[in-house]
Amino acid sequence: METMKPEILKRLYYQMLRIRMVEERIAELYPEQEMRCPVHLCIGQEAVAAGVCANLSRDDYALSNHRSHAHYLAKGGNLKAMIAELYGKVTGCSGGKGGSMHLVDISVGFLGATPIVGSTVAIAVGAALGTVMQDRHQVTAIFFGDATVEEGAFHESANFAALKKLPVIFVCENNLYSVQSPLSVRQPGNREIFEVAKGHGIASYQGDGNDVVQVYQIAKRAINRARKGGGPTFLEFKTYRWREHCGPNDDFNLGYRTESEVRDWQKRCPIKRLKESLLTDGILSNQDIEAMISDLKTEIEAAIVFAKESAFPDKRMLLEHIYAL
Amino acid sequence: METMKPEILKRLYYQMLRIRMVEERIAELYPEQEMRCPVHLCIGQEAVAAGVCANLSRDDYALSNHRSHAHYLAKGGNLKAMIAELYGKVTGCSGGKGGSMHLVDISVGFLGATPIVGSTVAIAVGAALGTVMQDRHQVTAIFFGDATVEEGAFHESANFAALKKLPVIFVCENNLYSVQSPLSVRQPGNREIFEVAKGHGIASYQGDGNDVVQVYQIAKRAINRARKGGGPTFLEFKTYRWREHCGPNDDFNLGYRTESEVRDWQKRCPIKRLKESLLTDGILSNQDIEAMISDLKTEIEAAIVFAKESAFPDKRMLLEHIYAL
Amino acid sequence: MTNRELKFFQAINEAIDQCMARDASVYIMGLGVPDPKGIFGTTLGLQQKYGSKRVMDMPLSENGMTGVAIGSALVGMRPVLTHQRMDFAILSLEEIVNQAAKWHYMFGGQMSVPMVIRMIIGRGWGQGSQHSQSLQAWFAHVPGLKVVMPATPYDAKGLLVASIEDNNPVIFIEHRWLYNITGHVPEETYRVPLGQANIIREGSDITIAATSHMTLEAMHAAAILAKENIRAEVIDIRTLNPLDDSLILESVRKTGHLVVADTGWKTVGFGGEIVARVAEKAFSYLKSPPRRLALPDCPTPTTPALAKHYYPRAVHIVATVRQMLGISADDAVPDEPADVPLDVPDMTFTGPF
Amino acid sequence: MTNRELKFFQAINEAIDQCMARDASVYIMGLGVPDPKGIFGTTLGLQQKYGSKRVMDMPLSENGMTGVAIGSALVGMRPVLTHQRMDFAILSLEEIVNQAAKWHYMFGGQMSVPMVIRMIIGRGWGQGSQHSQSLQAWFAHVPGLKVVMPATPYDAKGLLVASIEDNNPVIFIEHRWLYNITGHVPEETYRVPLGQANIIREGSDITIAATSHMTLEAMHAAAILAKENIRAEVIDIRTLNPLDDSLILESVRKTGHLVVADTGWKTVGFGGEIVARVAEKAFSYLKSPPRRLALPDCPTPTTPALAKHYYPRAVHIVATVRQMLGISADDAVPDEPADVPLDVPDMTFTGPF
Ligand SMILES: Cc1ncc(C[n+]2csc(CCOP(=O)(O)OP(=O)(O)O)c2C)c(N)n1
Ligand SMILES: Cc1ncc(C[n+]2csc(CCOP(=O)(O)OP(=O)(O)O)c2C)c(N)n1
Ligand SMILES: [Mg+2]
Ligand SMILES: [Mg+2]
Repeated sequence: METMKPEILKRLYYQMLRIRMVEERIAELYPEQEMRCPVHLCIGQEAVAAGVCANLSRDDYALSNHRSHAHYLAKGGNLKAMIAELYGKVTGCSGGKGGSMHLVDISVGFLGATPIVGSTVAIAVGAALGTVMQDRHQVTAIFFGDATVEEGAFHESANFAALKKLPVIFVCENNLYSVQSPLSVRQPGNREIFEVAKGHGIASYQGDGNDVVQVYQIAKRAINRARKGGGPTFLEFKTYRWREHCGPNDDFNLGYRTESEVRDWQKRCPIKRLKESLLTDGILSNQDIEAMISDLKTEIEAAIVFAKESAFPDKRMLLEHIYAL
Repeated sequence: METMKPEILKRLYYQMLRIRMVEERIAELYPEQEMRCPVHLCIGQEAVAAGVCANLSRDDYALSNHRSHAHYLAKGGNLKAMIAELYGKVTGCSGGKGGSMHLVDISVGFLGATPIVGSTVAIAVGAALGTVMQDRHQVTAIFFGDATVEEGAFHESANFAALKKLPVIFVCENNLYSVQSPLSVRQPGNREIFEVAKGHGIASYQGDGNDVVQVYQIAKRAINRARKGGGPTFLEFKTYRWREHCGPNDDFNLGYRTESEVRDWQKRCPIKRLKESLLTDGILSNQDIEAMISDLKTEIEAAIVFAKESAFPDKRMLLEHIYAL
Repeated sequence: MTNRELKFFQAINEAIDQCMARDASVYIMGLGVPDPKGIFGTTLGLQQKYGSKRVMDMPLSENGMTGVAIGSALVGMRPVLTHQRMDFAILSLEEIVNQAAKWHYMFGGQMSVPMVIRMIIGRGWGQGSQHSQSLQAWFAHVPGLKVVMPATPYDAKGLLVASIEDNNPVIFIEHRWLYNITGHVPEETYRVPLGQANIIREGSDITIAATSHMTLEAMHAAAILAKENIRAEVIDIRTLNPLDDSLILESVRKTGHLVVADTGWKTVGFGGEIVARVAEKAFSYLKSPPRRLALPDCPTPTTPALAKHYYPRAVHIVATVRQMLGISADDAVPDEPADVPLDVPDMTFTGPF
Repeated sequence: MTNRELKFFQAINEAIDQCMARDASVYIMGLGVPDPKGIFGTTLGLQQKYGSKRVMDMPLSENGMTGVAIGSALVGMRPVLTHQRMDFAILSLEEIVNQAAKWHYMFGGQMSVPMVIRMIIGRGWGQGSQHSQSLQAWFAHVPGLKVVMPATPYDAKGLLVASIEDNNPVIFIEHRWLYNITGHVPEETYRVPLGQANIIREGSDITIAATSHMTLEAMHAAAILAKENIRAEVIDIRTLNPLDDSLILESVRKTGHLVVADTGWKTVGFGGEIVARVAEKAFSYLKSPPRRLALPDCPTPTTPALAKHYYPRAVHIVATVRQMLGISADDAVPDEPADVPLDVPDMTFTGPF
């Protein structure tokens, strides 16, 4: 493993912290019932988005699913437009027509996120095919969860990506659950998820999704390989969702997972973990971090004000955009 | 490998010969245009059906796809009812409503064949689930081709069969083509088909689909394992279709495969191969074989006469059987 | 016990519970079926009672699991497959339409596929374009499928029992905004036969035929119209396939006017079938052009600012009826005051699902 | 060159060829697209001309490959995805309906999905329940999709060029029994605009609106009726979604009678939409109840003995018209003499596909 440049470590930390703070603020505000759409928070899983996207350039592509806030932000998606979208405002990244489950920012190559599980995996593979057909040397990353490999669409996509050696990075965030259903009721216990992808003839690796440095380094190899025409790679990162599947709250009360399981994973918080090493290595000081936090607070509050003050789309927009001209 | 009982070898030979002779007779008669439905012949692939089904008991289940004549016959399906079905007669196994692509014989556990590729794989897994739920110790075999593993339905079925350790035998007849499309334009070259199934955590093996003894022995292990609750097995058998994808003729003229490729595979005819060893081992004599052939001729001609002489379904049957009572 | 009241979701739960108790071949599976939320409460307690073999979670494999359910039905089981949203079931149309709907026919009536596929539809709270579709028109178009849309707790139980006991694939469509509706539900097991519409309010001036949640909107509309001495007859279609149009035809022969209110899109939607049947079979009785109330031909917008203009409600039915009867010149409705949220079924609903 | 004649399949081939020559972003893929049979001849020669990158075979993965086509369209390509049977495309409805149809809308109009999905429908030669479905009603129900069904070689080329150049997902439905029809087709690239029906025979006594192959049956029927001095106006609907009903309404206002002939099932089929529109918008002009000719609500039987009673033909249209105009009491049709095969498009067809 090559040693990490301090600049990169700082950026990774900042990226994760920003995602975390945005998500926590959304969770605080959600009960106001002004964001009237389902939100799937990724608090606890920030390292995967941050570590992978740090290796993507602006004109590389990324797509995602229902849980896309982190991917959108890590890819460089506009924060104001995202918050406004959650508030259903015309200034939102989808003009209010999408909501949290339909984020997009074409200007930074975030091609879109939609919530039908598995469906965007095929679309991402198609985007990669399109770039190759046009001799554009872009890499496409697709983010999805552990349950996504249960969908036929994933396998059809994997087979085609392997067949055509497409520059796609399959990024699986294995957070052990699909809604409230554990892996044990959905997949056989005698094989790992990355082995399923390997069966398709795709280079496949597994990593600690709560160790952003490891994510960064594994992703870097895969992305460089794809860029050089080496074909697709499948990356499985074990991580954990702290909050309820959909919505702002904790959910131990539901009983499908124990509080201690959640607490154990929280001890392995990817942000805390990097913070400690950055402090010990003197790459960041507590003051640096305080400064980061207060800058981020300012940025986030500004985005919220922007969103709240923005107008709702006008009634006549209902019937606009059904067909492209 | 245990040594094979002569009785079993004879039965395997008889079974393959019977399938071959039925198919060749269909090919001869098809140009009369009285069988007015698509027919997918399996001439050259008989060993897989014969070798697998010889290990299934009457109350085990089998399902298949568009190319099901061999599977239906090897499982014990009624020949007269099959030929009558091809002729669209009311005496057909589906009353004429199905044709060659919709064979069924419940009395021998041939639960049905339908031509949407991949679809019956899931249905077979469901049949296996149903038997387990009812504590019935039956094994279900599902026959399909190499292209079928390209369908999402196959992977969803494999995952579920592995998850529930169901008594299913996935039998893949890899004849190298899907219609006129070679494997090379459909699947990556750096992995074998059985390895894809292995990725799902399913015990998977590969064998020579033109060696009926090998098929029999590999299938026997898998079926015994399934019967003992050991779960599913995936079997890939390499074999080859001699005739056109659909219809009675040769198809070198199309140019998607060379005549020499076909000839090479014909040299490896599974029936000729077993015949030679049976003759050298003195298990069968030429006279025995002649007798078999003439008995089969009689049986087949009787089935054809039965089919031709049977009545067509009456007009009012069109609107019958839309809903079950 | 004649005034025993249950909520719609409890009626569904009781129907499944009683069918599982009566028949060991009935089982239920679906994403989250045994989970703590129990599909809006409709499956709560079932796994505790019948075990994890008969009350199953499943992999995220809608298409494959539909095939699995079909296969199990072919060998003697009676699966109840549950989808939290109809949109997800689109992945399984091949198994539903090519296999389940045709298995009985294409094998000459030898086998049948007794299975129920529950699909949930809904509206509101920013579900957006992919989590809100109401595609009953597709299923009603397919011979071999039965399609049921209950609107009351009583029918929810009776139709679901009848569906589970039916020997054909039944698409059972539940509207989320009905789950908290309360109504009379007898405790004993009873059936509401498939293929029968129901007159839930008698009237002589106009016929309003409706599906699912639109039946409630129609009843609200009828109540408003009654104040103006317009007596609307409201027919709950209940079973869309096979469709029994006799009640609707009779009613139109009496009233001479028809409004159809459906939860789906308008064009090539289910409402069009009712209009076409009436135009074909009761043409001479019609005193005004029949009308359809349905979703505009447009995907579902997420923002409440647009969603509130997307869904037809009682006020729209009322305005349409007024226009048809010549009481008002057009069918315009006043925009709702902004402070009334139209994206929740009731004020207890605080999102996110 | 005004009398340049091509077969329908050649017109399709020429449209694809010319679009690929004009625009490097156009590519075509599908099972067997480059194979020696070239999808009934419609793709012959293309791979030789444009190479295997732009004329691709594909894995047997209808759903995934539809997503792939969508993704490629999002980054600048214009895919033409080809399915040898519409029945297979059922596997891809999720990508078509949830993604392709809505991508433009759900992201507020920022992106579009320019793609054509060719789906082949047909009849006859024992294709059976799973290889013969005509599900245009489903696609016409979905906002965001365009649905096209050409009936002549001229329209086949012009509508396909317009579809490939359109910036929306277009479901382009080809009937196998049309492939050998010959007609005038100009060599230069031309477009037939989407969203416009076409009067292909003028008449004043009755309006026959038809889709795809039923347009030919309607023309045969009109010719037979003409001998009885019944002047039928035949309208080829051509584009089912978005549906332009103006020509049909105009025609019915003139004739007062409507027959709709569609290749799909009757109930909740496309014909019902036409009937409903006319009932809503031209009610007062109708002199008789509108009628639908469509497939009975029944899966497709394989045996020719039943298939010959399954498909409506010109004789059925004629009988229906006669009854509507009061010329005969019922719409009964004589059974065809057994020696006329009704399961082949023409005598050159000898099976199996
Ligand atoms: C095809 C489909 N089926 C069901 C759902 C409902 N659903 C929404 S999110 C989700 C969980 C997906 O789990 P996973 O892929 O592990 O992602 P995670 O939510 O854990 O990030 C499910 C089942 C859906 N959105 N799409
Ligand atoms: C879902 C689906 N797509 C396409 C087809 C058309 N089709 C019929 S048979 C066949 C070839 C399947 O190849 P394989 O699975 O290898 O079986 P084989 O014909 O070689 O025995 C195809 C593509 C189909 N029947 N079903
Ligand atoms: Mg997960
Ligand atoms: Mg093959």
